[in-house]
Amino acid sequence: MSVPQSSDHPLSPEELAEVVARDIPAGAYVNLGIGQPTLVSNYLGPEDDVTLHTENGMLGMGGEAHGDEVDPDLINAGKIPVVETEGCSYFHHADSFAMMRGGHLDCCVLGAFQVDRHGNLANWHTGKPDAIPAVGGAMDLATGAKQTFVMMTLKSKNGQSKLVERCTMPLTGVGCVSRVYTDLGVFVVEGGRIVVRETFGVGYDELVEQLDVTLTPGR
Amino acid sequence: MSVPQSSDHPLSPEELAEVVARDIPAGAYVNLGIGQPTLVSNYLGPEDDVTLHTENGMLGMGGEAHGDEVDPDLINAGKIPVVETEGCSYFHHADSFAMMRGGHLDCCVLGAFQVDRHGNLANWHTGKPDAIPAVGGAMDLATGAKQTFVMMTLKSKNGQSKLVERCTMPLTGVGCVSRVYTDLGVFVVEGGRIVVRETFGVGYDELVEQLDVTLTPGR
Amino acid sequence: MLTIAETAAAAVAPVHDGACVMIGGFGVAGQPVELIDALIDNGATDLTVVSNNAGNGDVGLATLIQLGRVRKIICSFPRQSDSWHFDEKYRAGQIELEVVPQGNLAERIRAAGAGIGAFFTPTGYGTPLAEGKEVRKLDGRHQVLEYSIHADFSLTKALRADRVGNLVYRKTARNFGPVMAAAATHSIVQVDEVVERGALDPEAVVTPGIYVDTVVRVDHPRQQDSREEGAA
Amino acid sequence: MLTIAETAAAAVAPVHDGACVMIGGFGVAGQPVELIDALIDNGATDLTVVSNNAGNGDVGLATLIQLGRVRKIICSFPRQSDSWHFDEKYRAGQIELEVVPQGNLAERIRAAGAGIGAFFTPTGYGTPLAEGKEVRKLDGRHQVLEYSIHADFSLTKALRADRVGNLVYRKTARNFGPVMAAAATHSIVQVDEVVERGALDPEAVVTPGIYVDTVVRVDHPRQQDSREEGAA
Repeated sequence: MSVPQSSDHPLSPEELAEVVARDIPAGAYVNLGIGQPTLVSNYLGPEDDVTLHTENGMLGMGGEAHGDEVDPDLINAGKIPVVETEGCSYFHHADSFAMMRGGHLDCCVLGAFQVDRHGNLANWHTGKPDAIPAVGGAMDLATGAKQTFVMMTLKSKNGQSKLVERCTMPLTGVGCVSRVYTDLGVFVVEGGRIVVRETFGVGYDELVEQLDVTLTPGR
Repeated sequence: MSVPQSSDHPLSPEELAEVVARDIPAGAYVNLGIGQPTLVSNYLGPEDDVTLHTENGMLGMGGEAHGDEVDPDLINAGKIPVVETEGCSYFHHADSFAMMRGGHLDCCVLGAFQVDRHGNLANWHTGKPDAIPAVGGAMDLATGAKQTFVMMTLKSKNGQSKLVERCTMPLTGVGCVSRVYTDLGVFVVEGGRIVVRETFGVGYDELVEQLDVTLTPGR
Repeated sequence: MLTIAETAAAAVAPVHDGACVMIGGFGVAGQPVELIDALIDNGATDLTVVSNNAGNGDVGLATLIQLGRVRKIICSFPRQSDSWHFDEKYRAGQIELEVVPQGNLAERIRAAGAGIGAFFTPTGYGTPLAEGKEVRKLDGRHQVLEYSIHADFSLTKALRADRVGNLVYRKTARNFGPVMAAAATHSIVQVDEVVERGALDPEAVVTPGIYVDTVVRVDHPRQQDSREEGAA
Repeated sequence: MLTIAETAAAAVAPVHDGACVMIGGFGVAGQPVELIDALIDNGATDLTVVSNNAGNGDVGLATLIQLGRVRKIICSFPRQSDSWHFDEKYRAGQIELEVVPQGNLAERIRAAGAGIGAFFTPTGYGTPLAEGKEVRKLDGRHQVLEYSIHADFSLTKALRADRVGNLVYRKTARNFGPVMAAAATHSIVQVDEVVERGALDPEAVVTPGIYVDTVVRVDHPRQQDSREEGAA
């Protein structure tokens, strides 16, 4: 029951993206959220045979477009120009979200403000009274995919743990998160517990001390 | 308030089909039910610019296919081989019924067992206890189109009026019929009344005597 | 991930006793004849079948029913001039029947694939087919609550698949194929042809490969003439 | 019946005060820039707008909002780095906002076109956006009742129309176009090109002409770069 420390330093976003990419099964259909999760695509090779979905109406999305490839009619959910892959297809917004909401995506990777030990996710709204709410596709993604992975820094800018006993910010989805990938470790959320799979640049005991949330050592 | 007798004889199905066709506005999208209503298409010319819908997934359906034109992948709702028209399109069953159910068809023409003065329609089930129920698309058609026309013989084989005070057979749709075209006259159903627009081969007074349902003379 | 099966028998091998199986086709168009034949040979029994009709003549679904392998059928138009096997089982109380208006059937199947548990729609209101169902007045009309229909397997037919399972259909043979493939946990599709990745126009793909689990090529598919009449 | 309008101004002329108007596009892709500009010139006010965003910069929908012509907006992602006109009106209490998860938005629009009054779906359950809404447990999951969204008009963009109004789109510019055209009483579509009847492949038509009321050809459509960031 000792938790391996897999790295002598906290992982960079790129290194973490590689860890996430390794955990995506070959042949999977995946949606990568805007921001950090997008990096995961850099570590998916043709041999992984992973198909990317973008909720604005495409399956088989390729990488970011450059130079002459840029086509304003071909963008991802972050409104970044992308390219096609062979075997891609287009569909309208309702069909695209039906694909997500109907449970057909194997996995989505999202950023987060908070995740709690019940797998609840908060990633759309800080809850500040003057904030203008804007949700986009976050709730559909969190609820629709077979598995929802979160990818984030473990602590907020002011040093607070984003893994919490119970989310205090407005929820995006209930009980939807199964794994949390952070710069300091990988966490499996199951049965109301946060199980630490591995740590990066910090030992398990030290991590337990730093965080104000109950952790369980994993295999 | 005298009702015109437009013909000296009861209309044949073909003659009646022509009357129905004349009442379909130019440019309309129309679904013609299986059986007698199909005849209406013979009296719609290119100048009418009427587009036919078939619920098994096609808009812009053409006439019956003959000889080499017959293609088992191109059939109408009655499973009769048909041909394409220029500008036709194909779609799947849910999209096809969404088109009908969403109120996009201007008109559908259906056969009937009974129609009552509230516009209720019975055309799918005789109500006999040993009959095996089979509804097909009848309920979707009756309820979905902007206007539902009925085309039938006015009397059943044993001489009973199929226009009734209240349907005794199981309903297909509630308050959905707006006009009834029969061999003996054309009826407009509105506000709980059956208004006689014209008669064929019988005078208005005679018709009133023959039928056990309250009629109102129309303009 | 897509499996390209060598034979129809291999394609339907996972279908097990007690499964709910959707079968595509409207009349002869889009009917996956070879997959149904393989299902007859497969032996799975106690099936729930979701299909527009309840079989015709002495072939395909009619045979499956004749053999007593279908516990329940959910369809819009079971009764036809040559649906004698279904008629016999039904009158003998040996098959359960749920008759569904065709548009409700298509939409309930679509709902299952789209993450919709139930929906309100006007079709059927005030008729025997809505008896006992929840009704609500929405947009000024009475609407009936209808539930999604999931399946364990779907057997459908398409014209062409590419190597990632994208499908295109042919004319009115498209019918129930796309919604059934999406509503089934395991979708099995027979196609006339398998083409290379990239050979289908991305703008014209009808069923994206994500909905397809097994594809099998059937070289010279038969069209089983069902000689139906007056049927919708 | 299809009208082919000579100008964008003529195409949007029927839009009246108090109308509910859907506006297609996701980012720059599929945004009907010239129709929105024509709507600005048209003068209609007290509008309800249904759109994925609430406008960017000082152009298009943002201008319409700045001019005080929008009473209410129904969208998934109003707040962006350059949505200052919306932000200002919203903070001043001069515009009503209904935030809808993007998938619910698309499905509610689809429902309106498909004759579905309301549907149950898991998205949003347990979140502030489902507060006060009816919840039911279906298929083992909590699902929220969501209502269809109809519109009086839709302004969308497609690549090509034929003379009967059949439409094809281009890549991810398809987005909300097909469902909005079907959900509006009067759909208005700008296209790059109008082709003859029969020039579009019937298997590849995305929006059948029955959903299209007015088409206008815009020769060199602009793409209004909205410089959005971190927005879904």
